[in-house]
Amino acid sequence: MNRLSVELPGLQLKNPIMPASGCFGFGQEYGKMYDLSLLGAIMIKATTLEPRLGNPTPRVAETPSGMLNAIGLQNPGLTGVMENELPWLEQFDVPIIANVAGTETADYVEVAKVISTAPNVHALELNISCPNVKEGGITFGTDPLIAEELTAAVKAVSKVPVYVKLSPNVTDVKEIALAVERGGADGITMINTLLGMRLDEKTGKPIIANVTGGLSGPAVKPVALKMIYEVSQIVNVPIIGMGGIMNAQDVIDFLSAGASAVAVGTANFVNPFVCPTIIEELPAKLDELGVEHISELVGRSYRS
Amino acid sequence: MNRLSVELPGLQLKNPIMPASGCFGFGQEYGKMYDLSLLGAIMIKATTLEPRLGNPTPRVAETPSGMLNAIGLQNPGLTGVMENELPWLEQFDVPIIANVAGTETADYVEVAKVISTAPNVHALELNISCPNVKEGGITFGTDPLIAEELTAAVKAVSKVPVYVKLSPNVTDVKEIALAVERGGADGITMINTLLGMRLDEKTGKPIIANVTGGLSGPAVKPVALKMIYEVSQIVNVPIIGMGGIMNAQDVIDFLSAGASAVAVGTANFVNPFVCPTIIEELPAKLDELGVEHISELVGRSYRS
Amino acid sequence: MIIQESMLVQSQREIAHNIFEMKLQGKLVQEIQAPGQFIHIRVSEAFDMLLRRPISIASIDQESDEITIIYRAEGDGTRSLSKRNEGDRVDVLGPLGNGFPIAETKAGEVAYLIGGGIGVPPLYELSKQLTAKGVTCVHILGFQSENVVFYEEEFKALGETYIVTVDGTIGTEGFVTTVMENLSEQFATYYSCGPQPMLKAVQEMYANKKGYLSFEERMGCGVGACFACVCKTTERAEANYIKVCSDGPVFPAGVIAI
Amino acid sequence: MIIQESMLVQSQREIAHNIFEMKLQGKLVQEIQAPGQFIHIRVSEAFDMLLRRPISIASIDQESDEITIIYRAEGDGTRSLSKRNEGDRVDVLGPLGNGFPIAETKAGEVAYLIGGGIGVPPLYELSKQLTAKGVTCVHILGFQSENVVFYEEEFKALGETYIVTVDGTIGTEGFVTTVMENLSEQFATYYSCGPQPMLKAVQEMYANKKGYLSFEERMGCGVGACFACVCKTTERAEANYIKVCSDGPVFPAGVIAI
Ligand SMILES: Cc1cc2nc3c(=O)[nH]c(=O)nc-3n(C[C@H](O)[C@H](O)[C@H](O)COP(=O)(O)OP(=O)(O)OC[C@H]3O[C@@H](n4cnc5c(N)ncnc54)[C@H](O)[C@@H]3O)c2cc1C
Ligand SMILES: Cc1cc2nc3c(=O)[nH]c(=O)nc-3n(C[C@H](O)[C@H](O)[C@H](O)COP(=O)(O)OP(=O)(O)OC[C@H]3O[C@@H](n4cnc5c(N)ncnc54)[C@H](O)[C@@H]3O)c2cc1C
Ligand SMILES: Cc1cc2nc3c(=O)[nH]c(=O)nc-3n(C[C@H](O)[C@H](O)[C@H](O)COP(=O)(O)O)c2cc1C
Ligand SMILES: Cc1cc2nc3c(=O)[nH]c(=O)nc-3n(C[C@H](O)[C@H](O)[C@H](O)COP(=O)(O)O)c2cc1C
Ligand code: FES
Ligand code: FES
Repeated sequence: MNRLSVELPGLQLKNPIMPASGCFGFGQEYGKMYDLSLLGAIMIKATTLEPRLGNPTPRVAETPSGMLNAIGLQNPGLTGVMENELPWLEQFDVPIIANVAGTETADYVEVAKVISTAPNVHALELNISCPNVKEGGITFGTDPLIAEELTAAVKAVSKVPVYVKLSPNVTDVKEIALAVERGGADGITMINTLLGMRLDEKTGKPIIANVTGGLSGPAVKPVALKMIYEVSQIVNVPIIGMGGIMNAQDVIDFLSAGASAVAVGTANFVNPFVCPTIIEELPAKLDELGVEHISELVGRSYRS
Repeated sequence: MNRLSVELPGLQLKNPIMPASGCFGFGQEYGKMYDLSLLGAIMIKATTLEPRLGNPTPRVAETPSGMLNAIGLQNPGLTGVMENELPWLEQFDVPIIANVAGTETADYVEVAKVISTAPNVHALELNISCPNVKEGGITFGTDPLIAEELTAAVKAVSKVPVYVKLSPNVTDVKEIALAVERGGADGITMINTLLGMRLDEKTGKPIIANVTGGLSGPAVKPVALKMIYEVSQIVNVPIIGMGGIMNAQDVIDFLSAGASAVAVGTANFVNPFVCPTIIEELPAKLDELGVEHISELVGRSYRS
Repeated sequence: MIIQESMLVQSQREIAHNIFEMKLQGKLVQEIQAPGQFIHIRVSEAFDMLLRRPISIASIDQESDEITIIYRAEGDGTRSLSKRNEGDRVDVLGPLGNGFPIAETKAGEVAYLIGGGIGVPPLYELSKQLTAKGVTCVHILGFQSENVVFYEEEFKALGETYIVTVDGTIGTEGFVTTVMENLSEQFATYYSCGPQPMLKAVQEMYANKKGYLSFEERMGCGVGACFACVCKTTERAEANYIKVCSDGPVFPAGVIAI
Repeated sequence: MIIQESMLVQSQREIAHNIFEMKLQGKLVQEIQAPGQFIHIRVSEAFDMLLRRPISIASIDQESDEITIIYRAEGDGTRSLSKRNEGDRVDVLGPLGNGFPIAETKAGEVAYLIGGGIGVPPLYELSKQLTAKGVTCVHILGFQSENVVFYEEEFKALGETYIVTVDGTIGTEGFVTTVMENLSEQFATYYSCGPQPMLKAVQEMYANKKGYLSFEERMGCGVGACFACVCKTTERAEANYIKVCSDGPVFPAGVIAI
């Protein structure tokens, strides 16, 4: 038996570890460093209908135990991803979760319709939480009704299960989670980045050219755990958790909080081998905890 | 001329540095370590109408570059504070900002009415953002209308200017800021803690007995800066900024973002002498930046 | 007076499995009032591990301005502390809290010192001071297993010493209470430090004896300002909690609800 | 191949005010393809400083598996790096990016190597390799002031070397362009690394020459995956940005919009 296997809507995962969207490109770079078939899945960079240039630079800044980014969804566009990126990934035995973004509902729908037909795309991740674009993105993720409608519209066209990625920049994430569940989401991924800012010490001006950026890394882990803890207890769909995961212990924490699988973002920049390293370390962690299969840990923070 | 002096509604500050509420008790402990008259002001621990026991323990947990707390507003109650704490503080030449909390509007109003008559209380800080109590606290700080009404009710009875302390756990902090300004707030203090959680590595259960806690420390600094940057540009009242300040450079950052003065919380636990140390270091920082008076730095992140 | 000081590491060695003994030198040693007080250690200059760690003072040498601490390297902070070497500096806040009252046992009387695991260290300085004053100390020290036993010889040099381990790999098998059951109750005072269940058992067994217990609680400030480290008192259920850091960590038996 | 390695610090010394030279040993040295490639350094094991720092390879010794880096200790990360000692280990990812093309200058030809401040280091290995191949190197090196000048002798040993400082405390007063104005344009290729305004001035002055410029941009991953480090290209305004870390940091003159 594979002690790490996880089954989620549309996804048969060898293990619950996958790189988070935007932190792994379309796999080509890390694919030179290790065998991508080791991964549970890959969440590819957000894909929009048209190619996007993204924001001006600087796009990243370091913060205590974290970083800010304002990439602004730079990507080669739907056609580029369908023609160049996804076919390249087919050489690996790994399911792809396609992160879908847009400016209006029609964009999301169009991208979802097409990208969900790619043979290796096993699920979509609806990005209604990107804080770094002026239109779309987070505006879809802060209003429950809009989030529900968008989810339903995408569900109607997608050939694969739809996960919705939630923003932590809301008063009540439970409300948004319930809304997307009503909209037909097959799963939830959370959290996207918190909004933050860093100033240049000398000039006092924002370092990030886009002024604000999304905060990720260990600094946000407590916020992510708390939201997953709350949401997982009220929805009936699985959660893929993320936000500051650096090592195998963090993975255990996220599963304990209620996530069924996890994504690793910022940590890839710190250690490009972090995903395979975690996968390797997990069985020993299970032994320590006296657990046979990793799924036994899911939600143990509130299960008696 | 005092290069560090700051004038705010009700407050003539020798310098813009004050300990944040809840991180300095009522001054007695730190008063044994240094002369409290050095401080710009002191924000005392939240005072409620009746004495409060607070939450069960553990009440604190460490997180990457931060900490969680769920003290739950333990305090000796209005009478205790009026009779024992405030009179003791009168020996120092330092204005007190009284942090006022409650479960319902009537509590807030009653505490505000009485505590604002204490001779050394020069301003109130309305705590509508405590994440660690079941009733009151944050529930007042997430709905603009409720926040506005509470502010107005307290304003009506307070003998001193009223600052309102905002929660970062909202979709749009600008909306709440504008609401309390409409309610008559003389100033805004921000940010209170973000909601977060930490799990025990072995059991997977929450470490904080209250399950969730408030996240503070350097980890939240980017979030605080971003919110202050946004709010200071749309309100006409001054902001006392806080969230992760550890040193003089952080103070410069908060002023640059738009705060007129700052409060230092968690850092007191790391270094009990942090406030006088910062005050001592500020003039050299001003020299480095070629600035004569500290107030010239306020809002320079967006001023041209 | 509480001071913050960059103390000099005089030595560091592993004295049992994951148990380290560190000697620190500095002028805060002159401020120490009683055995059982503790210091609050910043384990890293980085912000990663923001909170200080409370560690008891295990031995005091006021002549050489030196204290000894004994700690278990378990979590990230203590593990990082265990990597400091002779000559390094450690940021220490202290001395904190109120220690064990020596005056409560007279010369010629017998005192029982009952410690569990990482609660044993402060009893060593306590025993040194009581013995010096002419008190006969009996030490009952409980550990998990032989590999984490420390200072057996040091305690034996001061008085009768019973070692007890949960797995029986050394000394009596069982808990401190296993030993206590077979000991006379002819003593004046007991002093105890260790895990809460142990303190509870000790307090119950010696219910009509004069005793002092040292408590642990997670801390923020360590100086009484943040209300993190409170314990409920037995006296009035609706009364204020009492603070371990500044009201304790040592309390007379019966004060804290356990 | 890009590898991640815990490299051994062979030496570290301050060679000018706040400018450090560090020698690192490890097997990634065998992977280096060209001068101008860089390494991505984790400056702390703690999470405080999460992002790696990109630093150019200044000198390569493949026989002893050693590289030299030269960096300015300015921010928190590089300051922390400057505290490592001989025998310590440093977590390095590399070699990264594409370096300066040596093949573009033939033996017997003249190459101008134009560096500014902390952009000077990669030119040293470049010069060593070009010189070894029989290219005549002329070095034009600009600095703020005398106290931050480094490697003057090392460059002189390889060829004609002009030092220029903004305040004139050593060498010519002014900018690299001040020197360039008075130099012949009889050269085959130029290679340049330094602040963007300098690169812009150099490129304009030598508009009809073959040149290669090395760019800087804030980085996330350093390997091409995060789209943090992009620059706009001159070619098609609406085209994709180009990545400094994996497409560069060296680009032929004219490719990047500056
Ligand atoms: C008054 C007092 C005296 C103590 N004396 C000693 C001693 O002499 N020797 C010794 O080995 N231990 C002692 N302890 C326990 C010691 O403080 C903890 O083991 C230590 O703080 C754990 O830190 P860490 O870095 O290993 O763990 P981490 O898990 O990294 O700690 C994270 C946070 O939790 C806190 N924490 C974790 N466990 C405990 C605990 N059991 N008690 C209090 N805080 C905790 C830490 O202080 C820190 O803030 C004492 C505790 C108190 C309150
Ligand atoms: C390809 C390349 C090669 C370089 N080679 C050298 C070299 O050989 N010697 C040298 O001294 N410097 C070099 N630099 C610049 C060097 O990377 C920065 O000075 C360094 O990252 C600053 O880190 P810090 O810890 O001092 O500053 P901090 O302010 O603590 O850095 C915070 C964050 O901002 C980034 N950052 C800050 N300034 C810069 C900058 N100018 N460029 C890129 N990122 C920055 C840091 O990498 C870090 O992620 C190079 C940069 C690049 C892109
Ligand atoms: C550089 C960068 C780019 C990102 N791009 C995307 C993106 O395109 N789509 C998306 O849904 N999330 C994006 N994210 C968010 C991450 O997928 C993840 O939700 C977040 O960073 C929290 O996880 P972490 O702390 O492990 O990084 C990005 C994050 C970073 C740091
Ligand atoms: C232990 C602790 C107790 C706190 N108690 C209060 C409180 O009683 N009232 C209040 O308004 N804020 C309280 N806060 C929030 C702080 O005043 C401050 O807003 C927050 O911690 C962010 O600042 P910091 O990062 O500098 O700590 C408390 C924070 C901590 C860490
Ligand atoms: S730790 Fe702050 S009051 Fe005890
Ligand atoms: S730094 Fe990530 S793409 Fe260049």
